[in-house]
Amino acid sequence: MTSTQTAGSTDLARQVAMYRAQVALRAFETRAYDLFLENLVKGTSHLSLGQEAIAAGVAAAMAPDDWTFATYRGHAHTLARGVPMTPVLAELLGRRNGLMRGKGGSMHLTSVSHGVMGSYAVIGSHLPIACGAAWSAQYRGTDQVAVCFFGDGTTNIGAFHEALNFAAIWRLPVVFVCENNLWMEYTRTSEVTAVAHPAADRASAYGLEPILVDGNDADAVYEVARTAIARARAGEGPSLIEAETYRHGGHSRADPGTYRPDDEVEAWLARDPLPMYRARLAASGVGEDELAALEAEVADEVEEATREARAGEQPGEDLLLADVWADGGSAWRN
Amino acid sequence: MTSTQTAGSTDLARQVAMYRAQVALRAFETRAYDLFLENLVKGTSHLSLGQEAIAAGVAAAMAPDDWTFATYRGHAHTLARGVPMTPVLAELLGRRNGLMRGKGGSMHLTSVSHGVMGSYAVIGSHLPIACGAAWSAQYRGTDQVAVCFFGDGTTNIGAFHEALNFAAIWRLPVVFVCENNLWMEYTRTSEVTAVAHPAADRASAYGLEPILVDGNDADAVYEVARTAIARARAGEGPSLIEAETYRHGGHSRADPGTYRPDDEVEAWLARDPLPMYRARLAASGVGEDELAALEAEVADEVEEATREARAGEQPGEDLLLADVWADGGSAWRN
Amino acid sequence: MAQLTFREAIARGIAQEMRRDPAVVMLGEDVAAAGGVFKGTVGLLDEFGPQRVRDTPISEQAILGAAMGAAMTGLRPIAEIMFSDFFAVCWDIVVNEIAKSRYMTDGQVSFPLVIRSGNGGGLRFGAQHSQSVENWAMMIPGLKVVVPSSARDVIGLMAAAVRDPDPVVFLEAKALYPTKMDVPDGEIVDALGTARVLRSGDDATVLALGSMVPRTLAAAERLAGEGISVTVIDVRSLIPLDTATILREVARTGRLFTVEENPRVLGWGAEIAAVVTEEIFYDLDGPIVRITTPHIPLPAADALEDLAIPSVERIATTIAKALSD
Amino acid sequence: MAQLTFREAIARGIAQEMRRDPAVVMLGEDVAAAGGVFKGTVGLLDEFGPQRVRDTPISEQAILGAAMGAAMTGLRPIAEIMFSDFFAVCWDIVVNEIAKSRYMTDGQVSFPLVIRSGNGGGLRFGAQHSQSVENWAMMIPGLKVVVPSSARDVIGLMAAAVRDPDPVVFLEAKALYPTKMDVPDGEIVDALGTARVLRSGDDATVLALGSMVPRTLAAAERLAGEGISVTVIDVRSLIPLDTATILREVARTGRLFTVEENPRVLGWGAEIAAVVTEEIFYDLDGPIVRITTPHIPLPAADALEDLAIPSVERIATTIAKALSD
Ligand SMILES: Cc1ncc(C[n+]2csc(CCOP(=O)(O)OP(=O)(O)O)c2C)c(N)n1
Ligand SMILES: Cc1ncc(C[n+]2csc(CCOP(=O)(O)OP(=O)(O)O)c2C)c(N)n1
Ligand SMILES: [Mg+2]
Ligand SMILES: [Mg+2]
Repeated sequence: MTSTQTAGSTDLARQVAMYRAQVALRAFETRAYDLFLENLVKGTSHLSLGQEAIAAGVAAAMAPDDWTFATYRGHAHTLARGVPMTPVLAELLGRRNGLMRGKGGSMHLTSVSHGVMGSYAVIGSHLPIACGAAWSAQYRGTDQVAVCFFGDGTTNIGAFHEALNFAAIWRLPVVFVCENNLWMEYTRTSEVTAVAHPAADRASAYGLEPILVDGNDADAVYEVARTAIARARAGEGPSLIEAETYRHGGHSRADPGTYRPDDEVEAWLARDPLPMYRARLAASGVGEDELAALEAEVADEVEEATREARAGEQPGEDLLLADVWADGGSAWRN
Repeated sequence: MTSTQTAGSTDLARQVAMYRAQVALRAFETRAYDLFLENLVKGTSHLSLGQEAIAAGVAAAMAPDDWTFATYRGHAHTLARGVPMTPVLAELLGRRNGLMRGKGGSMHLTSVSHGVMGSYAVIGSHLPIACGAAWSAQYRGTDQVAVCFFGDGTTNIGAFHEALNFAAIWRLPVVFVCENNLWMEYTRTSEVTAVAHPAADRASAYGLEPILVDGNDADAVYEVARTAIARARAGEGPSLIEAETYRHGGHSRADPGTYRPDDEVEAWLARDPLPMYRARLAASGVGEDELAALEAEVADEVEEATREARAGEQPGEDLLLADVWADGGSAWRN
Repeated sequence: MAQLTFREAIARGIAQEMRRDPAVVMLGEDVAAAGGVFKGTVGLLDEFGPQRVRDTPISEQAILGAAMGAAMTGLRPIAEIMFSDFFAVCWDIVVNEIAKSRYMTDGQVSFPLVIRSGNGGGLRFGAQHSQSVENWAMMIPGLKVVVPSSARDVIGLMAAAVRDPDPVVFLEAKALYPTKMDVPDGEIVDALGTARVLRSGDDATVLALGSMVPRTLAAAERLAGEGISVTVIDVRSLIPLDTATILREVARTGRLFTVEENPRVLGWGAEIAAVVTEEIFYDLDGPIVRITTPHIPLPAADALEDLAIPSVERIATTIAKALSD
Repeated sequence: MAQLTFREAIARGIAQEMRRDPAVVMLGEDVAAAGGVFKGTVGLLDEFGPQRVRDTPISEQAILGAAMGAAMTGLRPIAEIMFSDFFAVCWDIVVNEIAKSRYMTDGQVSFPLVIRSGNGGGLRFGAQHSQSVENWAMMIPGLKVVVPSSARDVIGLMAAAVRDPDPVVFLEAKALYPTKMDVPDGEIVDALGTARVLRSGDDATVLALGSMVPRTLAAAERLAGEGISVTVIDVRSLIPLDTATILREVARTGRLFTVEENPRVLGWGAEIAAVVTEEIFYDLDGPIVRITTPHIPLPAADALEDLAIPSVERIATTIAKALSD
């Protein structure tokens, strides 16, 4: 699938915004990695380096009150919905000014006010949950759409199957986006998957069309997402998108990713979504000064977020026993 | 698919045996129902009335040391492997001479010495378990095959998906047999399933061929089972068979099945596997006397089993705490 | 006043809440057209229509995931897991997702939902359809756990559960479905976290839950005939747990017995025994005795199942013996 | 004698058993080529080959179903569930299938299998990757549950688990993976169901498990400096439970403390408290005190996680205070 932009100025403005989003995601993840090396990110973290075009492209196709359901690899999807960098970075550092004041951590980023309905760290579980949000929109007659991101390896767990069938039969306004980065943690997904395209080759099992897209091309991703979201909003039911991409680094913070063949890594680095997209914008007439200014702006944003996150206080006793229940507490007895 | 018998005498002998098996399953289930009406079957029970051709056809294609994995609707699959009627009936009655001396009940019939590796009552769970047996055969280099029966509604649960993918990638010698009787408990499966053929339309999601067979024709079932089992034995991996059939009665003992449209029930009763198969044998030259004799034999068998089961003692205290552990006991502490 | 069975009370309780609040919706296997396999939801589809009462595929993770996603976006779903044994196929959604998400999002989301399920033995259904899982649910931080023992409580506690802003696991003892009682007309709304003293005595306090409540009352009656007077408390709500009532009565009587259908090890009584032993140790006059199903899977045969689950006889003799030791 | 980390001990324990018995096979996510995400299975693929050490898809039900089916047909599988939180996605296979099938088939089948899993907190992984589930497993009839606290015990208990004819849930405290100790060369085979008295004292008995063992020993050391002498028992095996050792020591010291990483309600200590209170009530000199993680999901931030899980400080002060009351 290719980008089919008519080069109107709104389109170009959107493309510039998508480029900015990708630059921001790249810069944020790079900084998160640096802070991990400084031992400031205490727990685990899973970066989207190399996969930025998907988060940016899909987010650009969403309305402000649509919902995102993300995974442990969810920094990018959270930021792409407009959540500021500081609370996200502070959450990675376990600080009180974090998005969940340190209670969730890198794997559970949530910002309901931005439609980010949570990041889920048990493989597959959030696909049924996204169905529930979509059901709620359908029942209440809002035109909200739930968008649910997950990886290639996730297509082999039971919850994937249940959610896809469920969404299909209830014609739910949910868009499933499988980011196929070829790898699970350290195992190649094709070695443990019965079909070549783990999501697209299974769409027919749920009565859905197969949708394969170049996940390193934000425009292409935007187009398929826009179509899928429009279908969902029109009551035409769910879609399952498989976006082909690659993670530039290891699976999680501690993983150097050495199990991957050099030539594979090189081939994909050569298809890095950022320089490709930058070149496309330049070719479309966006000036180098505009691009450089935007990149500098993002760099400043990251610096500021870093300063603020580092300055964040440690969370304390007052938070520990708070918010198990809706009354704000955790008492299980009288 | 149609019967493609060459009318050799061994084939005919096998067909007569398959007819006998179907007659026995029918007679057994009918008796189980009568005893339920007498309030002698205490728990629940799920009959295979109408679905006998599948159990009979598949069992005829299995070698003695192949394995059967059945469901709560498993009387037929258990008997078809040669387990005598008395212990099965006695188990339904909760007697000490039952197959598991009353500890399992109707839904958990197991006879390891006949290759019946259990009947499982949580939907879908036995599909992965059958994979494990197949893996064991593969690893140890025996040529055993695991055959796993389940219903149409079972194709929508997560374990189905995990097991099919797992069997496919490890090329396990397992044959999955979906008995599509159109209904779950009281809900029509097509109302909650995204594809028309719940198993066959999903085979491609696991890189498998779709296999649809008339489940009311024991010969047709035998043929597809034979092929699938031969493939499994030859190391060519799993198969997924969808056998179309209908249950004549309700889902379980208490259910009159009134939610089903009369014309649907009538159409399927008109396709009752037993009279059809009987007519086919008669047309192939099997004499009425032979058929009648066999039917009478089965009737006697059922009477005897009924007598013996009714005469069975109640199980007692000695069994209650036995056999949680392999040491025969249930002590969880010293 | 109307005579209602326990199973009829479920539909009445749900209907009461669905009439009040259009955000209350229901889903599960065979709950709509068939009115539930235990006939607990008869009439709801007719009254509330197919948008609010929905049949699902056999996809327990999807059922509870849908309930969760709906609850966090404005609905108040009631989901059915047909037999509580099947919580095991969707336990992740219950314990890792529904129970934890409020805490880990720093309170950004709430889960006002109810998960109903047929629980426990007595129907000769065998090990995979008979288990009592109240202790499974009790030990998970973030879940409320309610177990009614009568038709009236079904209605009142269902209303309380539906109105509660937190996830409630609502366990219906299958053995009680056919039991009947007179239930007042009109709205009934109870409170979670309240145990009920059903009978007052001086020699011991006996705690019971769900299906064990009527048996314990019968045992208490029998003990009264032998000159032993016991307090019987229907615990009703494991989380929140009404320790105030329990500790008060145990302190007053000096002895504690629990009557539990769940298998012995880490049954709900273990927690209460531990709380009592920590907090009012010096008020205890003797050992705490738990009367439970043995630590085994439940057998199918009627003769065996009856031996396994605490009977009136076993309850009465165990208490009498312990008090005379 | 060699210095071994806890994580190295896992591979050594498994290798010891795989060398001995070709029926021992291993499967799980990333266990083969990558040597496990916690590096617990490094070298096994090289030594035993891809037929015996197998990577799987992310399909926990398939992993454990495969282990079960293989165990009932002659193999002795060791399956890995990467984080014990993920038991929730395959709990049915564990509790309804593996745990019950021997009983419900009247002993026709056996399940000689081991399910290893990284358990508990301390790594700042947040609520869905940090939970201690020893109590989940303990309460299921038909499961054995082992929790080693040292590299040496990892080897010996792994051997015992693999050789055991019944299903064993083998929980490896993630916080202990980097800990080191000297381990004797040669075969090590331990016994399930045996607690170990690590330190003997007179004022109280303190039970600990897994990651809480080193902390409890440190607390005991500190208490000794304050003139308080306690027995410390490493429980090691929740099922079978070595109540003989536990009851003997509690009776001798008159006081019992448990130190538990699992959330408070129905933690493993509740069962032991209940057993003690039922069986040796008159030997108790005071309340039983459970020192546990609060009844909450585990928070991610280091500052919060450290507040949640019992620390040496909290263990010591709680014991000192309770004994002085
Ligand atoms: C049920 C479950 N099993 C295993 C894991 C451990 N795990 C975390 S990420 C991961 C790999 C996921 O691969 P994929 O779906 O391709 O997503 P990616 O990480 O590549 O984005 C695994 C196995 C988990 N979180 N949940
Ligand atoms: C996990 C789970 N959910 C629900 C049930 C209840 N249940 C038992 S049989 C059944 C219907 C199964 O339908 P199908 O797979 O078509 O098999 P059939 O009964 O028609 O043979 C259901 C829902 C169950 N046993 N396990
Ligand atoms: Mg991936
Ligand atoms: Mg069916």
